[in-house]
Amino acid sequence: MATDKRDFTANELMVCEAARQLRDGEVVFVGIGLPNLACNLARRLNAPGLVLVYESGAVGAEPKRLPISIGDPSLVTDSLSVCSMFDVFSYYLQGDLIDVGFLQGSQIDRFGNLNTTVIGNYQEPKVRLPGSGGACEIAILAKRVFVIAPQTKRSFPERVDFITSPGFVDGNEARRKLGMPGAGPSMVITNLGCYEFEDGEMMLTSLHPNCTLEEVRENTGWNVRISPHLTTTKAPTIEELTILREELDTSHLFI
Amino acid sequence: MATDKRDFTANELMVCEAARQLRDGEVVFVGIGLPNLACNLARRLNAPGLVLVYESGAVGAEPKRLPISIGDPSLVTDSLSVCSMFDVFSYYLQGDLIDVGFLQGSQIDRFGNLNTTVIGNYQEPKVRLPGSGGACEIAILAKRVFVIAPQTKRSFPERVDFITSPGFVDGNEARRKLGMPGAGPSMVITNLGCYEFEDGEMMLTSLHPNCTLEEVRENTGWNVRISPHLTTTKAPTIEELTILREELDTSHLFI
Amino acid sequence: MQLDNKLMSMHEAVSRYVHDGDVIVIEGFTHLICFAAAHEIIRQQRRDLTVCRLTPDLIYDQLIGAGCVRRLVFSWAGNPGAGPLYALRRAVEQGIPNPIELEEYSHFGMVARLTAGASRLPFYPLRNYMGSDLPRVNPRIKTITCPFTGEELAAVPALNPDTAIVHAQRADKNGNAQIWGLLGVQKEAAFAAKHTIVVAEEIVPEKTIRDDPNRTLIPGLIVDAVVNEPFGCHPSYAQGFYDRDNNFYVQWREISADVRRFNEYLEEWVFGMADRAEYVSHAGDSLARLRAGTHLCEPVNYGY
Amino acid sequence: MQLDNKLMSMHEAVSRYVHDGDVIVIEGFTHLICFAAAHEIIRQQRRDLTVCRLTPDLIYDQLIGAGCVRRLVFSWAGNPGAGPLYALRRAVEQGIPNPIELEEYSHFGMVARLTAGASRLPFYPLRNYMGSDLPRVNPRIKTITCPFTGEELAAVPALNPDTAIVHAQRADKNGNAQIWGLLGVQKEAAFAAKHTIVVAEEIVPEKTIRDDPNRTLIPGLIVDAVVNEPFGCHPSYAQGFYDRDNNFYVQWREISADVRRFNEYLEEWVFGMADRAEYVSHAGDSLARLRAGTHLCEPVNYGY
Repeated sequence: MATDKRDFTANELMVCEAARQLRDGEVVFVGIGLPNLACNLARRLNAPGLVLVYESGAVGAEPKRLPISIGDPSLVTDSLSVCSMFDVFSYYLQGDLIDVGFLQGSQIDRFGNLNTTVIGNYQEPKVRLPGSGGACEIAILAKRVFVIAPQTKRSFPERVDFITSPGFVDGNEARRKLGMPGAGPSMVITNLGCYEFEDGEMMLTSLHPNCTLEEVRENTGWNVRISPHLTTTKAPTIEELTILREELDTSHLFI
Repeated sequence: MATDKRDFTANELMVCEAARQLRDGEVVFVGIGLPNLACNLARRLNAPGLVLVYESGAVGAEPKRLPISIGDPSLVTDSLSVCSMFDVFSYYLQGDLIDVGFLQGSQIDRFGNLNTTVIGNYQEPKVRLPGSGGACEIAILAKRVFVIAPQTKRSFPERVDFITSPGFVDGNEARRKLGMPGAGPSMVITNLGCYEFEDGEMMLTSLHPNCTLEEVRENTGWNVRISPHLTTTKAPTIEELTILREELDTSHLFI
Repeated sequence: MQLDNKLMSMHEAVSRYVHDGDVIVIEGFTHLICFAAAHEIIRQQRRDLTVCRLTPDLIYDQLIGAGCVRRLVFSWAGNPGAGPLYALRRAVEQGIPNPIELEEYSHFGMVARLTAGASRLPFYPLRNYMGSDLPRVNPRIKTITCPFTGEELAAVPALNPDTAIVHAQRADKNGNAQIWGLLGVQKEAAFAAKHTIVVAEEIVPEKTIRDDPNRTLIPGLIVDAVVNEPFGCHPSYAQGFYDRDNNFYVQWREISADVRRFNEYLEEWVFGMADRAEYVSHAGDSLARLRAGTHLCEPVNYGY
Repeated sequence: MQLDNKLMSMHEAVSRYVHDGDVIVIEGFTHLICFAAAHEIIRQQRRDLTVCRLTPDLIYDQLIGAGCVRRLVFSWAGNPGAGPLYALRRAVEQGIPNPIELEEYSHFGMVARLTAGASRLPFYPLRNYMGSDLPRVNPRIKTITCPFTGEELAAVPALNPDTAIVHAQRADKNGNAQIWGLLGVQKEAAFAAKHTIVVAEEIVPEKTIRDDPNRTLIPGLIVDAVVNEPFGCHPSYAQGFYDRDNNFYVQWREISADVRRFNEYLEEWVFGMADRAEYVSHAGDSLARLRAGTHLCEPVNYGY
């Protein structure tokens, strides 16, 4: 039951669109915030058999409250398994068990490379960012990568200042040549639209309701490709919004 | 309270002598049979703080019955820790935590090399033995190695048919040159006497009560060195024998 | 993750996930060795298997004597505390019932191979084998040089079996399996394998698993089949369920030493039985005597 | 193994096992981060430490701002969910209170370094870093070629800290420590270190440990000092004991952003306190509110 009233936030739309892309039975490497909401929304709707793996070692969590941190105790209680971080990174992630990894980034570029390390020069940065965490290995090892990121001209440069987590590096063939096991980023969801990759390059595939191509171009640091089959992103349904607002993030911490 | 009556078996003497060589607070990699008896005897007498590590993953076991196999359930119940075999071999043994490793062998040679693989040629053996198990890595990694073995001319050849578990390989310098972390065999206890190593070569240091040098020479496949300070092995005390027979191996399975 | 029902009979699990020519691991170090699975493989007369285990034990002695095996990968081949494995010896020394190939490591080498397999690394480095003759007879034990210190270490290749069969005390219907007592290399074997069969003494509700998530050794997401098989490890044991049948291990020496008695054993206890349940009722009181006493741990608090 | 009494105050443990210039790891991933130890290090005014953690978190932000640190080895430096670590930023960008060096990996790289350290391997191989700029800025991320497949993998060097400090829910007086909930890299850090301090919410009789040996993550034989420190992790948490103080993590953004407020915090909560017990009574009701609810697991049977 779609609504075309503008009674949803950009974050809500991003969460709903990400949730729809998850398939039942997939194993997802989840982060806190919007990715966690997307996965839990998908579990209630299109993918009840989705298995959530947190880098902190909780597998199959069913948190009774909204987790604030990646190591929230609510991810442990009543989960299916808690394992060491060695197991998470070696056996789950490097072990080819992760179907979808979620990443966020301060910068993402034309080839889907992500930067969470520094703005400017590494040795004398303009802004020092937190660094990789698990992002580098998720980008390399997960079978597919979903990126959720707000879009501005500064956060969407043609080339990132520092590749923390490689996308397609400098084009389509790079991942294969470098021997990366995963297929790389398959979807980027911003506050303006959804992007997929063609020949390793980002391409706008759908525009969010009430967003324009001009906004996209103004907020992209290169001449972005537009899909010949450009569609409009489906607005969140009442059902999706109700679950998000009344069950998953009741205090509107992330949405 | 020593007894010089011949009211003990060779196995009992071997167990008692091995027990006396263990120091309080040491961490021992234990096998089933005589080594297990020696360690548990030492814990009751000279080394109450001895920590027993079994290759099956039981640490600090206090078995309520005599363990028949290396994975006996009595090694688990009431132990201090049970860990995976990855942890035992990587973190305990390779991690330099094992002070003494016990080994047994079908053959042991002049340089302390042990063979538990084949008698004769590897491809067409006269007798196929069980193989290394954990012995090869214990021989290489434990800080000191104690060997308990019955001695015959066939089991004490000048060179073993196959080096499963290296001692000093072909002499004193080999271990250092090959980069082996442990110091190698420090004591061999047989039914006839005790041996230590000088310049990487086995040397008789004590004769068991009622055993002769002739017996030793008859049962050694090379012209064995005799220590200039040769002593007589101390016979088991009544206290040692009582603990062995009435507490540790009441049905005389190994002694 | 597979979403359809994974709960099935041993017959079905073996016919789906063990094929002629496969590389198979049935692990468990003394503890939790799933004889029920081996007996079903023998009943289904699988052939040309490559079977891998640290300790072939009676379970692979039976598979070898039954003619299922082409190659054995191992680190210690004896009947623990009770002598040699005679069926293995007959195959190696006389080619009875068929010749088999041996590929031999030490325990640490086998643990390292499965750890590499579970991690999808092509090799695992270890500080081992210098001075030993093992690398001389096994060309798959190689060396590697540390890029930081220049030290030379040993390297063994990953082991990724087609199917791993691991026994657990309890599992839910999705294969989330909990094990306590000796852990062996059950976790590494399950993660290393392309397919995993979990066999459990008890199938429990998912809530039992979720009540103590740190106890879960194998997550359901890597499990293809779940089989409920009480007493499925006999003559091996399951901590908290039944003790090891040490007498049978001793008796096996006599049984396996004699081809006729070996075959009689298979006829009576394997081919003569439809499944494990029939084996259990055929064994009768001798199994009941092995049932474990009670030694419960204290609960811990998962609250926040 | 050390045989004399290991039970001591945090003051004594830090003065014995944390020295100027040491390489220190205080681990715990969100869970079981031992702030009590960091505060004591600050009180004892240790200098020139190399501090290593996956997530420096507030705990290393405090050490850095207090002038204890010369070098930080890490993989994710933020205040989880609440912005940057400002004391770290001030040190890096302005050299306040002193400049610090950064050595940067990803989480997997740090886990691998500690695993190598615990295994006394000089390096650990992993399938990572290709296409990333991290190896360009960190020459300690190298490559290694598999001797079996010829593949090129990444390699990171072992991390063997002088001292690891790990918090556990409970330990006995010999340091046998049991942990449940998130395990992080507590085990690897303890095994990798030359010395280990175990800090526990509760000191329990040895019998409690022996009742559930599979729960033991760290064996006493690698432990040098045992400290009993209830609420020793606040504002981090201990599953089954108290919840994370998420509000304090948010407040820290304001505190750490302002040098004056940062120093006031240290004066009041670190230098102003003799020990953790005083901190706990100073905090009063705000800690009591975090106390965990009850969510017990079922016991398992260790009988045979």
